Amino acid sequence: AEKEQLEDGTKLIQKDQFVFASSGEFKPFSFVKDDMEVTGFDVEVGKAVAEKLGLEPVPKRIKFKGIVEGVKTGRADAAVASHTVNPQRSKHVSFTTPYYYSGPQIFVRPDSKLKNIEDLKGKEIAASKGSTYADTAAEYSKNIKTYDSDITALKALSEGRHDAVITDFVTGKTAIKAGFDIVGRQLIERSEQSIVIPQDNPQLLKRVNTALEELRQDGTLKKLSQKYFGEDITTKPE
Amino acid sequence: MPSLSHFFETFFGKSNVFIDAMLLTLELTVVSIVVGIIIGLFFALLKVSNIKILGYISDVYIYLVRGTPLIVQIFILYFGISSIFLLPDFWAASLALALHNGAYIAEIFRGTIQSIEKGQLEAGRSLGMSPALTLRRIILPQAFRRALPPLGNQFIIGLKDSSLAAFISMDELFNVATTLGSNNFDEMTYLLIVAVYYLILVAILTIIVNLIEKKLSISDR
Amino acid sequence: MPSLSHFFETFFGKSNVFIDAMLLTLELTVVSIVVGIIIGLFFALLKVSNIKILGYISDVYIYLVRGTPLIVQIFILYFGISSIFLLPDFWAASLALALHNGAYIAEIFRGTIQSIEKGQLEAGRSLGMSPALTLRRIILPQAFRRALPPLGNQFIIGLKDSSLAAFISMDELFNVATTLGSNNFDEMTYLLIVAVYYLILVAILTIIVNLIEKKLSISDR
Amino acid sequence: MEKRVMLRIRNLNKSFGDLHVLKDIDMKVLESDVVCLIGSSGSGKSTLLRCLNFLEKRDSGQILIEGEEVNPETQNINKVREKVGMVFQHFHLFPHMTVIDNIIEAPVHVKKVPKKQALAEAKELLRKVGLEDKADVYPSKLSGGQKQRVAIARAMAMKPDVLLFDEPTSALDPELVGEVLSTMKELAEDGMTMVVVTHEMSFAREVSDWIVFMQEGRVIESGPPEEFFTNPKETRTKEFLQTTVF
Amino acid sequence: MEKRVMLRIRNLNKSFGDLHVLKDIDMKVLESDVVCLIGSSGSGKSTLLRCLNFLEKRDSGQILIEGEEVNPETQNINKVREKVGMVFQHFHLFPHMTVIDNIIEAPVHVKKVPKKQALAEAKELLRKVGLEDKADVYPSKLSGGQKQRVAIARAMAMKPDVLLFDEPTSALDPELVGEVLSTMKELAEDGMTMVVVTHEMSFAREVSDWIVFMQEGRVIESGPPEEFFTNPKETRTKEFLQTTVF
Ligand SMILES: Nc1ncnc2c1ncn2[C@@H]1O[C@H](COP(=O)(O)OP(=O)(O)OP(=O)(O)O)[C@@H](O)[C@H]1O
Ligand SMILES: Nc1ncnc2c1ncn2[C@@H]1O[C@H](COP(=O)(O)OP(=O)(O)OP(=O)(O)O)[C@@H](O)[C@H]1O
Ligand SMILES: [Mg+2]
Ligand SMILES: [Mg+2]
Repeated sequence: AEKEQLEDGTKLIQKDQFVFASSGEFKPFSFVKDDMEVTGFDVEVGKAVAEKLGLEPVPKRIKFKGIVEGVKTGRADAAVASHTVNPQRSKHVSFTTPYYYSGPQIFVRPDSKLKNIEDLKGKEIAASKGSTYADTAAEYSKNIKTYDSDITALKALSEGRHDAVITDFVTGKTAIKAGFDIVGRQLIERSEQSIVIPQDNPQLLKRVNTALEELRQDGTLKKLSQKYFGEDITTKPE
Repeated sequence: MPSLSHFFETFFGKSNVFIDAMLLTLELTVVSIVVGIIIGLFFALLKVSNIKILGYISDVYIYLVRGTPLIVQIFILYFGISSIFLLPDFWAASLALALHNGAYIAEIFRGTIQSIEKGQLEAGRSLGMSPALTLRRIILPQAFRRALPPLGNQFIIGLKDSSLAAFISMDELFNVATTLGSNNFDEMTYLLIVAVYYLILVAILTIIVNLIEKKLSISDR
Repeated sequence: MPSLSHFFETFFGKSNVFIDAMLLTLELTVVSIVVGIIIGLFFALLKVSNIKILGYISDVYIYLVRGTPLIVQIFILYFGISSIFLLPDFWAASLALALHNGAYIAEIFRGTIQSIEKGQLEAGRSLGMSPALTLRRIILPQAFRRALPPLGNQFIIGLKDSSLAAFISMDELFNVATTLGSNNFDEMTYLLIVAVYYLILVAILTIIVNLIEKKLSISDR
Repeated sequence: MEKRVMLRIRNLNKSFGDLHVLKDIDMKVLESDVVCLIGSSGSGKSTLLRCLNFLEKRDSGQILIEGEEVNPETQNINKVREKVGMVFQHFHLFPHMTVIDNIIEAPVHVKKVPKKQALAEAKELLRKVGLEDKADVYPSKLSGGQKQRVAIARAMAMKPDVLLFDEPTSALDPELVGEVLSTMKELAEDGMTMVVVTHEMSFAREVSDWIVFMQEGRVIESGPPEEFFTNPKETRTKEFLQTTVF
Repeated sequence: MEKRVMLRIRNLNKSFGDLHVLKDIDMKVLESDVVCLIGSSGSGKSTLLRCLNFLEKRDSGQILIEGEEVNPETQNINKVREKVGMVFQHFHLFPHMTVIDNIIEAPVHVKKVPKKQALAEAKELLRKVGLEDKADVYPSKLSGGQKQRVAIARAMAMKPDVLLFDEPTSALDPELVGEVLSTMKELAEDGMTMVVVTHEMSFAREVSDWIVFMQEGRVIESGPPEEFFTNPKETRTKEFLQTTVF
């Protein structure tokens, strides 16, 4: 599909807009308000990037499974959707510098004896489809179930299905706050989350990286992190 | 299961969101059926054209659509269409659904066109009308009439199928239910609400289809 | 669009994963159709029972299923079933699909049971057979035979519909495609591969259904 | 020796909605008699037969079989039906079963006759109706006359006290009528009690012991065949016999 | 004055697969003549008529209209068809159009006659066939005889040089045959050239100028009706006339 090309070689769907995708089903990173308007940490980061680029921010919801294909085929200029960087994915898309650092955590029902990764062996683990958490889980058990969203996976867990869910620690925390009957156990590893840009758009990648750097410098990222998580997850943990 | 009072509270409290979503559901359905009728007519004409190769093309299209799940088609078509030309979301989604409906509608038209007795064609031809003119003025108007009830049923099927457009970023009824539902950690309530919307829409459409059927069978007497 | 060589590399390279997924797709389909036949038979019998209230119950069930999209039903049933009793995932998914198939199968059986001429019932009754015995020995065996071709078609539809079990954690073909695909950021290749699997399965099943139809029409002579 | 009364009907009435189809029917059938029911189309012959077999519910009146009143509301209707067999105009053989399975179906599943014995009896019945070579054939392979003879054997297999026939030959090609009528004659000679609705006047005249003539839901006249055919009392009977081809 | 030759057929052959249906047909039709084609069922009458209107493709032979050879491969077949009208056994009116719309359909859309003029002419034709009051009625509301008269008006609306009829009355109830035949007689009197396949021998005798008798795909005999009916030359013709009820 033909996009509009700016003078510096940046390609955009609309020349004065930055269309960025998120799922809207990944609280608090992206979720909808009651009027279906999407918001959340990812979305606000996307909006901040758009402002630095001098473009109108146009957030767009695509179900998680379709986001990357949507970016690749030109349904969005970028995905600001908590995508974890990994080398295999890098073959198909470009990643910006990380805009936050996170990690998968084990969640179980309160009565579970399961504590850490050693206990996962042979257990039934659920994760959201297409996330790297499903891969993480696969390292510890062969019995993996996947759902369309993390929330659905956690919901199934709290209703008595599966032995554990591996998902982002922030997501789990939010679900517990919402009354899900689950508890968090071991934090497994650290991961980097980045904005996804199609490979044929190097100029946009460069400009978004610059924008992110500016947002790091002027404290915007940190401020957003505090607002949503009460802590700063945007700087690399040691 | 949610309590009844909670259900009704949400049902009426969020009704503006649901009504918007319902309108989008209807728009998707209408557009995808109308475009599907054009596509279906085209492939039905290929099939009845007496030119074998065109008939095969039609067969292949119908086999591809009938041989794969709609959800697979939607993903492939939506992204496939995008990589060829950049349609706005609504039109890309509608076109994906229309390509699906088109195969079923092609079968409907093929059937009703072939159900028109040969004498009608011969009568037109014997009056000096060209094949194209006979098709347009004599065969198709009759085939269309007979296709109305099955097209009505396809509309109902298309309405339900449009729920899968949720996966390609259309905020129709099902998408609203899962999105709002998962954000409020309350999917069941929202799913039950949209189920009620679908039930009402399908009931109304079923009544309309039955009326059309009745009217046609009376005027055929 | 992926290159052809990349497509075939993935197709054959990952074939063990796809074949496992295909087997799960087939298992889901077979179980949901078999259970659907039991459910469908039950509601068809309610409908032809001459007891009005039972007929209404059957009507309501069929209306609820035919009036809502399968994806909505799957979400509601899967979580609804879970909140009542905890079936293993596979059985919960199969039951959700079976409740959907059951409504369509009920309509098939209702039709074929009512197509058995009244004289068969009267002949059985006049020989001193009870209504239940006549149903079991005389009516149902004939109704079943006539139901075979439409049941075959429902099997094909059920096969395609089983793709929606992807959303309730079944690793069938479509789920594998989107999971592996989005993991590798390469959905299109994987979607096209499973489309090929579905096309082959549907083609084989279509041939089988046609054979059954032919055989029945010969032995009816 | 006086013959026993096998079937007794008293004051039978039956309506379909507003249509009064059977009006105060009184009738009796003696043991091993052949009673022919005749009358023009719509006079209620089939309905009467179906009431005797309880395929239709009567509105009022009594039906007594071997002196005992039969009441489908209080008695096991299936037990009663075992005593009264029925042969239909359109045979209604079970198409999914072979000829022999058609015949043993009810004995085995209703009367619980051991299968071996049922098979032996069925073969004997098939021999009687001249179809022993068709035992393992499906009904679709039989001619109409053969089908009707199997239907008769099927009804006989339950050893009924009375056999009812509703126009058993009127769905047959003319050249096949004879074989069914001669099977019925043999049954009559063996002493079977039969009630036959028929338009075959020569059969009625030759085989029956008693004729019942119905019109518009009433029994107009009844009597032994010689008297009925040669010297009918009622003008309506005369009219009917005049318009009927023998 | 010698009459012009309107239609000339030379050496026409036609097969359906292995079945040789028309064999070396030679025939001519003079201007304003009525030619009746008769012969037993399957002799090829309909096929001949359909070849004349190019609804079937001939295998070999020539068809000349007003002296000019017509070849559907090289000429615009639709132009040719405007000269040759056809009336079918089963009418084939267009059910989705009113009577008057049926009639003006071809003039307006093929000949591009202005709609106003076409309507006026159609009304005149309806008056001729006695159906002026049915102009705005749909065909489903007409009797068979009325339908066929509308079909004749529809064919006439294209002002053809020749009108072909394929058993125009054999799908009609007997009491409706007369009205169609009398409409055809009037056409003949007006000087219309007509080729009529018919089993109505009295019509053939009374109205036609020339009879053609076919058997097994060949023209066996032809001649003026008086001669043909009273003094046929061929034995096969005699046999056919003997078995035919007049
Ligand atoms: N199930 C029914 N519902 C309503 N009316 C019925 C029903 N069965 C029979 N009738 C009517 O009852 C009347 C008697 O019918 P019946 O079949 O007993 O006549 P019949 O003497 O057997 O005639 P035929 O010689 O034509 O078989 C007829 O008017 C018929 O239309
Ligand atoms: N489309 C066709 N395909 C194959 N055979 C055909 C076709 N049309 C006609 N025939 C055969 O050609 C022969 C001549 O048929 P045709 O209809 O011309 O006879 P006909 O003289 O009009 O008879 P009828 O008086 O019954 O109308 C018949 O044997 C017929 O079966
Ligand atoms: Mg009767
Ligand atoms: Mg003919």
